[in-house]
Amino acid sequence: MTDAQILILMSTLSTGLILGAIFALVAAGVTIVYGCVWLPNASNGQFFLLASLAAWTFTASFGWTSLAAAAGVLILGTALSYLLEWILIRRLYDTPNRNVAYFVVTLGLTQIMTGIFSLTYAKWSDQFTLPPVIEGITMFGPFPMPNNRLLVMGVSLLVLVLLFVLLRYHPYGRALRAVFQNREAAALRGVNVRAIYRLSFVLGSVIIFLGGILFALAYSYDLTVAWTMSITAFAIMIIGGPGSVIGAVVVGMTFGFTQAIVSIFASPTAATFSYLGAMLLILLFRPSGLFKR
Amino acid sequence: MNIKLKTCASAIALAAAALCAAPAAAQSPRPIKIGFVTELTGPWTFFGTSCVAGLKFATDEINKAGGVLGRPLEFIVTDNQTKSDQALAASRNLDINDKVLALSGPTSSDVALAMYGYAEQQKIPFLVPVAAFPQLTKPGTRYTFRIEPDAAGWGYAMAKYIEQVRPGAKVALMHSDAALMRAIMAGFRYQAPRSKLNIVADIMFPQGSSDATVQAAQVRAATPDYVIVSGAGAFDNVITNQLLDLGIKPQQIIHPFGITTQVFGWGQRSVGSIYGTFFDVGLDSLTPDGKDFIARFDAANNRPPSYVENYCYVTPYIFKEAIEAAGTADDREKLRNAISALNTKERTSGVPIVFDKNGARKEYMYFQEIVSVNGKRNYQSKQRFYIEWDPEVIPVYDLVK
Amino acid sequence: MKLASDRALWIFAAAALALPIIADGNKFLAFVLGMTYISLLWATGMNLMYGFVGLMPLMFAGVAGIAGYAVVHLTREFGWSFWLAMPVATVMAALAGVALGLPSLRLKGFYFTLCSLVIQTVLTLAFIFFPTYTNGDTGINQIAPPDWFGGQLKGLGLELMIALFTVVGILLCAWIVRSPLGQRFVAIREDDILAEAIGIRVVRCKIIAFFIVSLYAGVGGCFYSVYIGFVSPRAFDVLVSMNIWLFVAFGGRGTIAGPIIGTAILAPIPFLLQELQAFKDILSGVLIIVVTLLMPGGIYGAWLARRRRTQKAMTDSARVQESRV
Amino acid sequence: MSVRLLEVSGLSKRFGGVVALKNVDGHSVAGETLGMIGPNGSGKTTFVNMVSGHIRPDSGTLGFAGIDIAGSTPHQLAEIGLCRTYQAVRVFSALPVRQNIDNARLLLSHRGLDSAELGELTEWLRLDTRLDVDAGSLTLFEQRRLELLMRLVLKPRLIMLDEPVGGLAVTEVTEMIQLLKELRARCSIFVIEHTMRVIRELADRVMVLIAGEKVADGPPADILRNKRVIDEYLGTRHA
Repeated sequence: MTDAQILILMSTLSTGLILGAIFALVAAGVTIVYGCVWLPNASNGQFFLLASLAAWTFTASFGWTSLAAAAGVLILGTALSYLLEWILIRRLYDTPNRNVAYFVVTLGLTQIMTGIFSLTYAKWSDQFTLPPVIEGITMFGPFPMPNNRLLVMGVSLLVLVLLFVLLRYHPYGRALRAVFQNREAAALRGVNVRAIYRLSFVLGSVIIFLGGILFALAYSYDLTVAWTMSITAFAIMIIGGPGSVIGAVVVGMTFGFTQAIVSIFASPTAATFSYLGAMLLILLFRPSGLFKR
Repeated sequence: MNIKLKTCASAIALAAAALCAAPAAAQSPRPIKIGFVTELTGPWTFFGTSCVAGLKFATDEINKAGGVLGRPLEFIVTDNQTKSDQALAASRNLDINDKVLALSGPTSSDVALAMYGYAEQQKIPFLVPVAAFPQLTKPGTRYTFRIEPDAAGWGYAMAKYIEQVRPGAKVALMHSDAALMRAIMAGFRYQAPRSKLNIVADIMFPQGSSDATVQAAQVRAATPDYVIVSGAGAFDNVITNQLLDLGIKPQQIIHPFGITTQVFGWGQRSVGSIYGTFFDVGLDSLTPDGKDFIARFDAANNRPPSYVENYCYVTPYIFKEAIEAAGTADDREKLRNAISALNTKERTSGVPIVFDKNGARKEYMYFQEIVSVNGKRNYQSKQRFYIEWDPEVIPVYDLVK
Repeated sequence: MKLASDRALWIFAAAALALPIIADGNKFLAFVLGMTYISLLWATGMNLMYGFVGLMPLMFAGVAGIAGYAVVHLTREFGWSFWLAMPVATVMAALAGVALGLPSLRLKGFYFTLCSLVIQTVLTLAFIFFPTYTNGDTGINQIAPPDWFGGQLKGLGLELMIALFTVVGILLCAWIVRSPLGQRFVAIREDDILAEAIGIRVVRCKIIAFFIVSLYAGVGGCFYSVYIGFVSPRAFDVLVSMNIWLFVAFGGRGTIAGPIIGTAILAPIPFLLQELQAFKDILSGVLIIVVTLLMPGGIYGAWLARRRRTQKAMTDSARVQESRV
Repeated sequence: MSVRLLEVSGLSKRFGGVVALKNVDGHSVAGETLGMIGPNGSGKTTFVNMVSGHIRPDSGTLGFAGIDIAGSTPHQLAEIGLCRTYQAVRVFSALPVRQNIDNARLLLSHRGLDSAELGELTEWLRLDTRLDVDAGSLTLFEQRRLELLMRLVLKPRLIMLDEPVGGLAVTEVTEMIQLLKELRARCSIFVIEHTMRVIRELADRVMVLIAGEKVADGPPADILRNKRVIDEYLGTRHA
């Protein structure tokens, strides 16, 4: 293989892994909330953006390091999700048809957050970049990989693994999956369903926040990323099967690699159309998605 | 049914109340009103708000110095939400209810094109500060005047620059799928073979792209001499950084256009790269007025102005000179003729302002090299190239529909 | 009861046709009125789908966009008359809408909404990506008004024509709703499994509904493009769909009067209160949440429910009095 | 000579790794009332769901009145006269009773169900005074009757009832059984029940499902004496 080929191969791998892991994280966050509480969060993209913007404010205005900013955003995000659950979300637990009601409410939330962002952050819209956590470059043959992006890649994959372990082996994870499968049966077995709802909403939101921070560390971004991320996360959830974390991970990674590979052979636009088209095809033949919850 | 009538009635009453409130504020001397419809919200907020910052500077100066024909100059700034129907409604409102003398303001091309239709139809002078779309001054245009050179021409200017610094160069293009970038690249693709340049890669990203590593690697594999990079919004930074990560030298990167905040975004690692501009702190030809404007803008906003703010700063002065030349502030046709006959210079840089019969300006462009970037506070640049051309040196209206 | 609502409908129709003439004195108000009528036509279509079939199609604006672009292309490139191009473009948009929507029509509730959202995104991307037909995100400007017996239909004439189409659209909707087809729609909205079990062809009905609704979107899209004189992808993005949905939900879904009330109140706001800037987004977001949580039936729905309660209370008390006598 | 109405053979279905039904055969004869019993999770509802076209079997054949109905949708089955009710009662609860009935008449409106017939049915099911009430505010028993009425206006040849007395009070159960006895004159019935009383009083023949397998098929009296049924189903219930 020539250097040029190795370069393209390695860049495909790195893009697939980073983008795929971030997509997978956000989709996992959405799918945990959906799978458990049956609440499809349409404002996940705005949550994602909120995390990135908060991290930017912490670094650019307060002069914190990126690491401190990330920690700050996670704490803030946890508090915010609890607050949101307490003010708004819990009112929807017993609504009939709650997934539609909730989807619409979060669309409203999206509008509000869009408005707030465009009043506050839009005038700096092309300046959102976080300083790297670690400097330097590691060479993989002819392919130079910035250490910062290696870190982002490592952390996202690690979080995905932790999430998987949590859901599989931790008592909370088992309770969550019990609620996934059958709410009434879980309640009969003594699971506190409302507490699980709250926990999974917070867990899902925090994962989305984390995705936002990691994205901000790896890329420059602007306000349009919210919508792109929302749509991508939903598309992944639909293809992977709503409520299936493993589906979110597999499909998220596939999306990342599709972006990278299709854009080599066709164009980046074709890549975008291809996965949205794939979603429509999946719906036609397998409306419940590829993976069972 | 009754409810419907009531709500209609109350909506009309509401509107009427809003309209009646406006003339009450009128005093002597009556201000000269100009409608400034710009992007205060929506995706182009950044440009709209920057523009208003430049506009305010000049308006205050003019009014402190006694106004125009003894009357204060008033820009009624209205938000168009970066949406064409809102821009159209706002133009109509300003035209019919505020009876403005002229229209101005949009910084995004699609919104400007929507207003263009209205201005031409209603015969309202329409001065476009920062929209680079050639169709705004297509043949037959009478009331619209464009201050910024057209975007296809920027591509032409880049080709001319590369032709001069490295004849026969291999060039790669990476750009977002947005009207402005499409127009720039169309101009470049047209001129490249004529300037004996060789396009070795040409990659377009859909809106909403977030990664360009693979494309950067493809570009790197094509071993170009120069890479022209133009991403929409923050994606521009992503492409630039990923090219630099993969070992493309800053000296090989050319941005078709650069404004202050973008230069900050590219940062210290882009020192040596080139960007096109129409006004910059690093120009050789800054006038004393220009230096003064930069200093005062910097003091007020904590960063130097870029060409966006400069054009919006220049706009009130163009109106001032044209109204004074027309001798009246109440006749749209006379104002239109005065703007058309204008022969003046930008106060800040001395570049001539002359419009051709379609309202396009004799066009020009600077190419600056980044010398140093000091965080988000200021930067230095060095003028590398200046070019002037006739707008129709390339078939702009065929290249860009 | 039925007679009364019929009379109200006809009075509304007459008033709606007269209003442009009254508003013509101020061209700005006339323009806002014209835009409100186009929104009303769209809201009526959305209501048919959301209010009566119970599905929330967020690709509505995209379908309108297909018709809007098609009518411009047919009149400009092929020199067709607007009045020939409009039905062709509308049917094209409706067919495209059905073809795109087919995968999602088997889905229910939120899942359908979600898929329509993704389809809308694909359409917006496509509007940008195929500049041969759409001129990318620059849009197409200076679209000529419809031809009219050798001249052009513009100003008051065009506004009256839009009003006419809107009124006909509303009357048509009222008629559909009372027909057996409308009855099937309601059955599907209330319980589609039960509807299927009692012999209603749910998927076929949904496709028919979707086709009709796309016709509304298409006609509105055609008039939008000639009335504004400008089309661009942003004119047909998801926010437009959401706004139209909000008009319906705010006024009261599943009634004829609801969307009219909702549109009359909400549609003019962005034009009349332009200085509100981004507060408009926040306001509409708050409205969405409040309506969903507190007024699931919308304004008109809440009013109907209250009237029904008071009527019931009145008849109850009447009964009590009767029994005492 | 009795006509075979429903013909099922080799019906199997798995959900994930769980076998819901294994190779079940069965049939019903025109005019007969067929009962089906079995413990919770034995696959009764899965069986009905498959016959009524809600889920597809993994293997096996389904026939109704000589027509192959495998892969048919519920509305197609309704058209050829096979319909069902649901374990959890299903009516259009936000609509008045009259509207519920009208919805059910949509299918056969062209063939005409004359108003005298409809009036007779409504009176028989004692819903004639409740026509303007929203179906959601009816009592459960009334809703069950409405559900029955909505099927009967479809003029079915076989009606599948999924636990028709579930949730009813003891006196209501008696009334319901009486109604169902009268129903036998109108169409064939396939009834799934837990309540042995219903089966005993109504069914001409009973199928017993345990853990997805058919373990017995015969007259109620025989079934109630069948050792395996007593051991694995009735016995555990009475123990």
